[in-house]
Amino acid sequence: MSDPGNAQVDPRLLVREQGFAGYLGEFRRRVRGGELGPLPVIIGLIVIWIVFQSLNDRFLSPQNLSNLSVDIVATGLISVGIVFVLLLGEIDLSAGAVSGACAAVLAVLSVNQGWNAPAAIAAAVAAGALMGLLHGFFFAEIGVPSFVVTLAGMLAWTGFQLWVLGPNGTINLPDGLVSSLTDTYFAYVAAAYGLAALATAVFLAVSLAGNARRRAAGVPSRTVGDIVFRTAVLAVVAFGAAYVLNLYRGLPLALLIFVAVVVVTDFVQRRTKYGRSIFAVGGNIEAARRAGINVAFIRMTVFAVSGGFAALGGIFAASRISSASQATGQSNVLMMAIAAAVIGGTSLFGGRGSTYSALLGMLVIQSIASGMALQGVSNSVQFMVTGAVLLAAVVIDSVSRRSQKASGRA
Amino acid sequence: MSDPGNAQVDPRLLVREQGFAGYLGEFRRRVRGGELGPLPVIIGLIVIWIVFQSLNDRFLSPQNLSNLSVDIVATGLISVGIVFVLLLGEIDLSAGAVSGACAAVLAVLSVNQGWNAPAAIAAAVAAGALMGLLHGFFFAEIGVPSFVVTLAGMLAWTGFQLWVLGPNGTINLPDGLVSSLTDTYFAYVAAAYGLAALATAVFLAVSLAGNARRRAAGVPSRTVGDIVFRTAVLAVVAFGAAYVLNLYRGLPLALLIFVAVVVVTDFVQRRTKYGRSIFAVGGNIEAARRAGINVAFIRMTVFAVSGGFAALGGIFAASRISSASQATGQSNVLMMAIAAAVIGGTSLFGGRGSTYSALLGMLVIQSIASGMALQGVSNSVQFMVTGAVLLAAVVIDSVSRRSQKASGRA
Amino acid sequence: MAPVLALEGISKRFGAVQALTDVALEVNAGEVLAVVGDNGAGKSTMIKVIAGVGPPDEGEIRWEGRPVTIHSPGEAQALGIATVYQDLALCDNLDVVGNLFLGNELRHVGVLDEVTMEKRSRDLLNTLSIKIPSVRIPVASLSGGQRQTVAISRSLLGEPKVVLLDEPTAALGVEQTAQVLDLVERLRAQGLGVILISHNMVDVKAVADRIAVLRLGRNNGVFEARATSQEEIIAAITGATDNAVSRRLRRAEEGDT
Amino acid sequence: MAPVLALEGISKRFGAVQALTDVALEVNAGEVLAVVGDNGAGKSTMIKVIAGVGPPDEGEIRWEGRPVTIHSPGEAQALGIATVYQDLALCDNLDVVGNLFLGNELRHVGVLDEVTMEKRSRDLLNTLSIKIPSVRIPVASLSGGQRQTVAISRSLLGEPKVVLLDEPTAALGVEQTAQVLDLVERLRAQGLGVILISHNMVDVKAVADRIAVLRLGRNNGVFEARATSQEEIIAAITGATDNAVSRRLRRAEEGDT
Amino acid sequence: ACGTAGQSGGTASGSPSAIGTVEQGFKIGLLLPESKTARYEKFDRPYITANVKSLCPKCEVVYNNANQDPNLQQQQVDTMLTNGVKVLILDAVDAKAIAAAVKKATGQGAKVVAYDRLAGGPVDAYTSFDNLQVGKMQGQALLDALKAGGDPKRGPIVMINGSPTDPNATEYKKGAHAVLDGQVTIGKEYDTPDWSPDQANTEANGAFTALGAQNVVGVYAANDGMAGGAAKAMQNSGVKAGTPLTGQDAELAAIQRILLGTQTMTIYKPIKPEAENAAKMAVALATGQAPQGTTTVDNGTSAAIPAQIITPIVVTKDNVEDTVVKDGFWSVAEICTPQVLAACKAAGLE
Ligand SMILES: Nc1ncnc2c1ncn2[C@@H]1O[C@H](COP(=O)(O)OP(=O)(O)OP(=O)(O)O)[C@@H](O)[C@H]1O
Ligand SMILES: Nc1ncnc2c1ncn2[C@@H]1O[C@H](COP(=O)(O)OP(=O)(O)OP(=O)(O)O)[C@@H](O)[C@H]1O
Ligand SMILES: [Mg+2]
Ligand SMILES: [Mg+2]
Repeated sequence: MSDPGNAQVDPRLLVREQGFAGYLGEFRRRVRGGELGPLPVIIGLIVIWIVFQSLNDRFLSPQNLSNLSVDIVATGLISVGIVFVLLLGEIDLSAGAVSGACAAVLAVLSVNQGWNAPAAIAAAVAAGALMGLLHGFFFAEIGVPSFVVTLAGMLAWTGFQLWVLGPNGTINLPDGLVSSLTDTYFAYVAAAYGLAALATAVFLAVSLAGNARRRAAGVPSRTVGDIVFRTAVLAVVAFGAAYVLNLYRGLPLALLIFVAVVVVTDFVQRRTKYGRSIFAVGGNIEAARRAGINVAFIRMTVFAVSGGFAALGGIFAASRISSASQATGQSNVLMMAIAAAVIGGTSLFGGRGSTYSALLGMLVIQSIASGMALQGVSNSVQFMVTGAVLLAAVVIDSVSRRSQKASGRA
Repeated sequence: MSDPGNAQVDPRLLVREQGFAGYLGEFRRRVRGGELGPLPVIIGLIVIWIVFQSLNDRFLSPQNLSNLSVDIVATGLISVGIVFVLLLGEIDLSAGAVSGACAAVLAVLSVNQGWNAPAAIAAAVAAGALMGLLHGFFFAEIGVPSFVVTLAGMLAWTGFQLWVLGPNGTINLPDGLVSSLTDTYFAYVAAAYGLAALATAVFLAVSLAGNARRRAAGVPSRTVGDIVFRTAVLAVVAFGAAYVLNLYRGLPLALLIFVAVVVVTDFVQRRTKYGRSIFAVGGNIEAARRAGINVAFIRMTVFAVSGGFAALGGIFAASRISSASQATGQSNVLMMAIAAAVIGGTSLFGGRGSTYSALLGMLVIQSIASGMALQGVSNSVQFMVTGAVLLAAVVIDSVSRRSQKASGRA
Repeated sequence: MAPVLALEGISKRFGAVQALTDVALEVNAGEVLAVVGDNGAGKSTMIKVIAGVGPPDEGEIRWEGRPVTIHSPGEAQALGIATVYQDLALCDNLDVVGNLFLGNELRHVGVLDEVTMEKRSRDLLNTLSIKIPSVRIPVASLSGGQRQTVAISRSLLGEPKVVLLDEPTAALGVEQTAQVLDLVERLRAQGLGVILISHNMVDVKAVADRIAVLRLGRNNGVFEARATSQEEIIAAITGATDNAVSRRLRRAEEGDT
Repeated sequence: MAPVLALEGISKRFGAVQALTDVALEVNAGEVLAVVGDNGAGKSTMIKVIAGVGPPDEGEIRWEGRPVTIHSPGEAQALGIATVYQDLALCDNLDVVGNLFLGNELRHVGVLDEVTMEKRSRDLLNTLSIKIPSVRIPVASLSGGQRQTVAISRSLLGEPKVVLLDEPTAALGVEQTAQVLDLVERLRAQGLGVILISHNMVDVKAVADRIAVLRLGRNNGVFEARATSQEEIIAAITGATDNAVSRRLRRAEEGDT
Repeated sequence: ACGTAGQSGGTASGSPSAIGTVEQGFKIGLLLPESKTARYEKFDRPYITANVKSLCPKCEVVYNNANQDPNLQQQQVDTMLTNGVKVLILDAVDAKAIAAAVKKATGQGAKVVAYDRLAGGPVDAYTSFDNLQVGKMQGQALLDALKAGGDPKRGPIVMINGSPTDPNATEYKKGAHAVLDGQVTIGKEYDTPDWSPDQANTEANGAFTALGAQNVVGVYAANDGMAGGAAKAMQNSGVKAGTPLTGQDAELAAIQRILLGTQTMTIYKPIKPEAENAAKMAVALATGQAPQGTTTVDNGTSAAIPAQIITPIVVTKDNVEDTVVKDGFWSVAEICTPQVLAACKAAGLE
């Protein structure tokens, strides 16, 4: 909006000052207005880190951070799928069960049936997508509430998981592609730095090119200072992560995959027609229908996507402990996946959110889990502290949103 | 609307024919329009009963039905609280944990601390309400999404439960008031019939009196035939239940309490200012706020109510097995309580529902569980069949609602 | 006598938008004050300031001469301010009766007195000569105009001293519009202060005593309704004597000749 | 030449309410057909029938002479029907650009072409001389009139043959209303068929060629706009020559004398 | 067909206390606690069913699995009674909490065989392994392995116990502590909700980070599932190869790990004899005979319950063949998948 060349500017719009002063002013206004996006949760995360580090100085050790970065992947991938469903304003309770069932399918196909790993992985992901599609069908075409469909799915796929694993229970996965998903580290120092450099460069290039197009079209564009600032923030995070990871075993493949998934799915949600349609259906289904969007198609495919990512998450969970069992995907995997999305800022009521919230939320949750594991306190205390910390992490966000509401935006 | 004395009738409104033909016509219109209320779920329930009875002829035996009627109580009470929260369009994930924690409080107070049973029960319920109030505070005053607050609560109260029970775990409850909650049967034949007669009489009297008032005020009233029909349906259900229960051990106290709770809470929701405010907040929070309703108060108290009922449910669960343990309220109690409400017809999106749905939904869920137990199949099959039957029970409802949507009411 | 309601120096900001800047306004008992202005001029924002829905960032509200702060809709109602919002704010899941009495339910030994509420609803709707299939259907299934009438009826249930009407006739049919205008005149006759927002200059000129113009969030003049021509007001609204309205008029005249 | 769109014998029922009974209607290319009627007369229901949002229970729709069935909004759009709904139907969580292009997003190698969409949005809004703080804010924070303009702009983005406008000016300021009326005339000049629903008789008489009256869900006459007086139309709408509008007029005249 | 079976039943055959006859057959209820562990549906159920069939061909075994939910198990007891079951073979989810249901069952004239876990209440017979003993054996095996490498206190060990909401986990934990306390340094100790292998993995990783992976000298994992999670963490975080790791249940995956050297031991509970005992006791009780026990136990409610206690067996690399393979628990073909083949050969499994 700060493009002075444009004629149609609303005179009431507060124009930002140029340069650094403008930034500061804008930032102060946002803090007051509560429009901070993920910042409060990031602050919460940093507070958690500081507290756990002060309790145990190994918390921020490269080894722990590296483990943490791999531990978030399995549930994080499930959470990515959940974000899709939440954007529709729906819920998927089956994600945990689907992840377990697909891990079982993978194990049976690759160990008992002797399929090669890529084929088995593809089959497992396809199975997950198919399960999701089935939920989507009952939801979109028959009209059963998603809560009930996916609850039924949760039960049915848990049964399926037990049935597939058969009476033998746990199946060990051989060393190979599946195990290496979470076992591979790019120890070569240049790998992590190179990727960080690449990410920064691509971001900068895309930003500049986009800006050039905008300026050419005469629509408002960012200032160069703005772009430089954003690029700098990205660079600090990317190179910082690369530095820390290189101190231990290098860049974990699993983390790389997860981050890539988040970036790509976010791009799909924000920059493609399909993603836009998801937001529209989640925002106002009647408006979406009237705009000619095939609502049933969107709903069904979104559940399929969720199923597919649940399967992928299950595969990573199996990879992490090199085995698939009746316990894979059970317990609180589902709750953690949903919680991650919500903590990261995705709304349960549809139409607001991003897959980055899966990444951010999982970092919060897993940091708490890891901190507690380092402390090794008794279980009752652990439950209570986890609950309290979880709440505290989100309170910061909520308080800032409250001021947002007070200033009339909610 | 069929009052011919009233002048301001919209000419397009289709007036129902008098008498039985009118009923039939109205019914046919409703079937086509999908405005059948709980009827589809009741049909689903009847189908389930027929199928399980044909598989095992003990299913509809008085003993099994009597057991079933007691088994629904604990989770059903939790579900009643959940209905309150769902009416707001919110969710309470802590209900299971709160029920377990309060059962633990009850056990410790009455066994270890030697409190007398009524005091311990009161303390446990108060503790539950307090926990709920705490959730409500963070939700309503701080603005943390209810999903996150109650998830944190779920963790924290589970921890609290473990901590209260201490390392010994399970605490057996002595015979006494708590055990007798689910152990007492009014075997005296007249008790059940008397209550059935009383319920029918009260219903008839209230209906007639209400009708008289309406007629006096000149607003549309029901026909006498309508009232007689409704009373007759109630009488058949009430006397039928009394007959079956008398064939086994008589009217179970637990069932009586549960039904009374449902009737009273439904009355509160539908016929008091407080209940109306809950519906308003769940329907359109901004409209409620502008109407001067204290939204924060409603939200906080609703969570407290949910906590209180969760505690009550936990007490009945403990009573049923005469002990409180770390497992009380864990596992899928929460999911079943929510599912019962949703299956019974309460919307997850707020503003639509009734505590009768807790009763109806629990009957569906527990019938499936009981039927499966009678069959004695292996666990994997059991999971799959339960999921499928659950879905099937709701599909009938959804299909009829779909026609409702097609006729433009959704 | 002090005006029943007066605003002074009211400013309000949403994020990066300064919706109201230093707005002043007053309405007397027994007076209809029309507030007009372009889309986005800040009229609804001002109504919400008065109604306690969106308190101002700065400025003073005076009620019967003494300064008050209105932090919530309940406080505004307690003072005697009734409001019909442009976005209606009805609970779609409640029926017409439920919406009409929301927050002011009649009770009979603690229990909602549905019979009396239903009767009073029917009477009230009849006076506005509105046909609604039944007062027992959820408002979700009412037509736009029917919803509007429900919202207007709602504001008359209490015993307000000031009524704020934010485009009450926007969705109404010709007959219903006439009824509402009659109603506004009745309210004035009863000594209430009325603030009426409308884009319809004919209606405004028909019932208003004074006309306040808002433009881009600021006061742009207060006019005596009788003494001011429609063109003058439109010029104040658009900020120019040469505007789309005047051009249409000119074209129409040229076309006729 | 066959009318571009014709309805015949359309009936539609909601639960216990017969909203439309045996309604017939036709609009020609290059013609503005106004549909007027009381609140709840069934005007919006009829629009939704044509737009594929709520297909009729009975009756026939003919498009350029041949019978068609319109089961979904997509089918209506494919035929060339663009609709502005009374309840707007915007996605509050999307920004102005997102809403304008919803369902018809521009793409650039598979990716949304935000730059071009933003540019075209700004141009479009400028022609309707609407001031919106930014085309990048969510529509949730727009004023009622601003939302209305967004909805109208939306319908012009495709290349429709028939435009259905359900009370498009209800929330608009005087200047914006004039712009929309200009627009309607431009559409007619381009040979489009326009169905305009409005409660404002002045506007209707200004732009419509023919005026169809609906009353209680049935046809109640079609009038030539030029040849019919406002009173006649109001009488057809209300079903009586003695109605609240005429009474107001009489009172006003008596008051003046 | 009405209910009070306790009062009306009990006179079906000549023997005064008999409630059924082998000739006519009767229903036996089998209540197992969960399905997350492989053994129950793979071994216990078929073994018991087969044994009952051979003792009483006309008898029917009705099976229910409580999915780790004590309330559900209580309901299943009710359902069994409704179903006309005469004898319950009951593997309690919560031995203490089930007491009320046991009392109700015996009150209605049914007999109860406590299976695998000593249920509270008036049970008529008991056959099992000793859970406390299991914990002790795990502890002892770990201690032995530690001593083999030098001073058992030369570094910390990590303990990963079972679910805090599972009463049996408390017993294993108690048993293990009884042996290990004072003998070793416990660096970190965790209770693992739901016996989750993933959680165990996270816990182990945390412990290794906190203690320093190279310092850790042993890991106690309460069952094989969690041992799997721990084993992977040990590999990944650089715990010295060959560091002792315990387990329980003799899962296939654990046997393979033992052969590969990434797990030290597991507890094998010979389920066949246990199932055989249970079937015998159940049929005996129904036909009015006294169940045979090698000993008696006291569960707090009943003082002298006839019991047959079977000693669990520690399985290490050396005795895989003599235990699980010999008993047909796992076949060599099942164990020796391509990946394990070499280790199998080395251990002489072929
Ligand atoms: N909640 C909000 N958040 C952000 N901006 C808002 C919000 N509400 C209103 N605005 C902005 O404030 C300005 C004034 O809006 P307001 O609704 O008061 O206009 P109005 O005069 O009522 O217009 P109309 O005649 O179209 O109803 C507009 O530019 C609008 O975009
Ligand atoms: N979804 C629905 N369910 C039930 N009744 C409905 C529904 N939609 C409309 N109606 C009823 O149908 C009738 C016609 O409504 P419609 O919205 O078409 O009126 P309208 O002519 O557009 O009125 P207005 O001028 O007030 O917008 C009304 O009585 C309304 O209550
Ligand atoms: Mg406005
Ligand atoms: Mg309409």
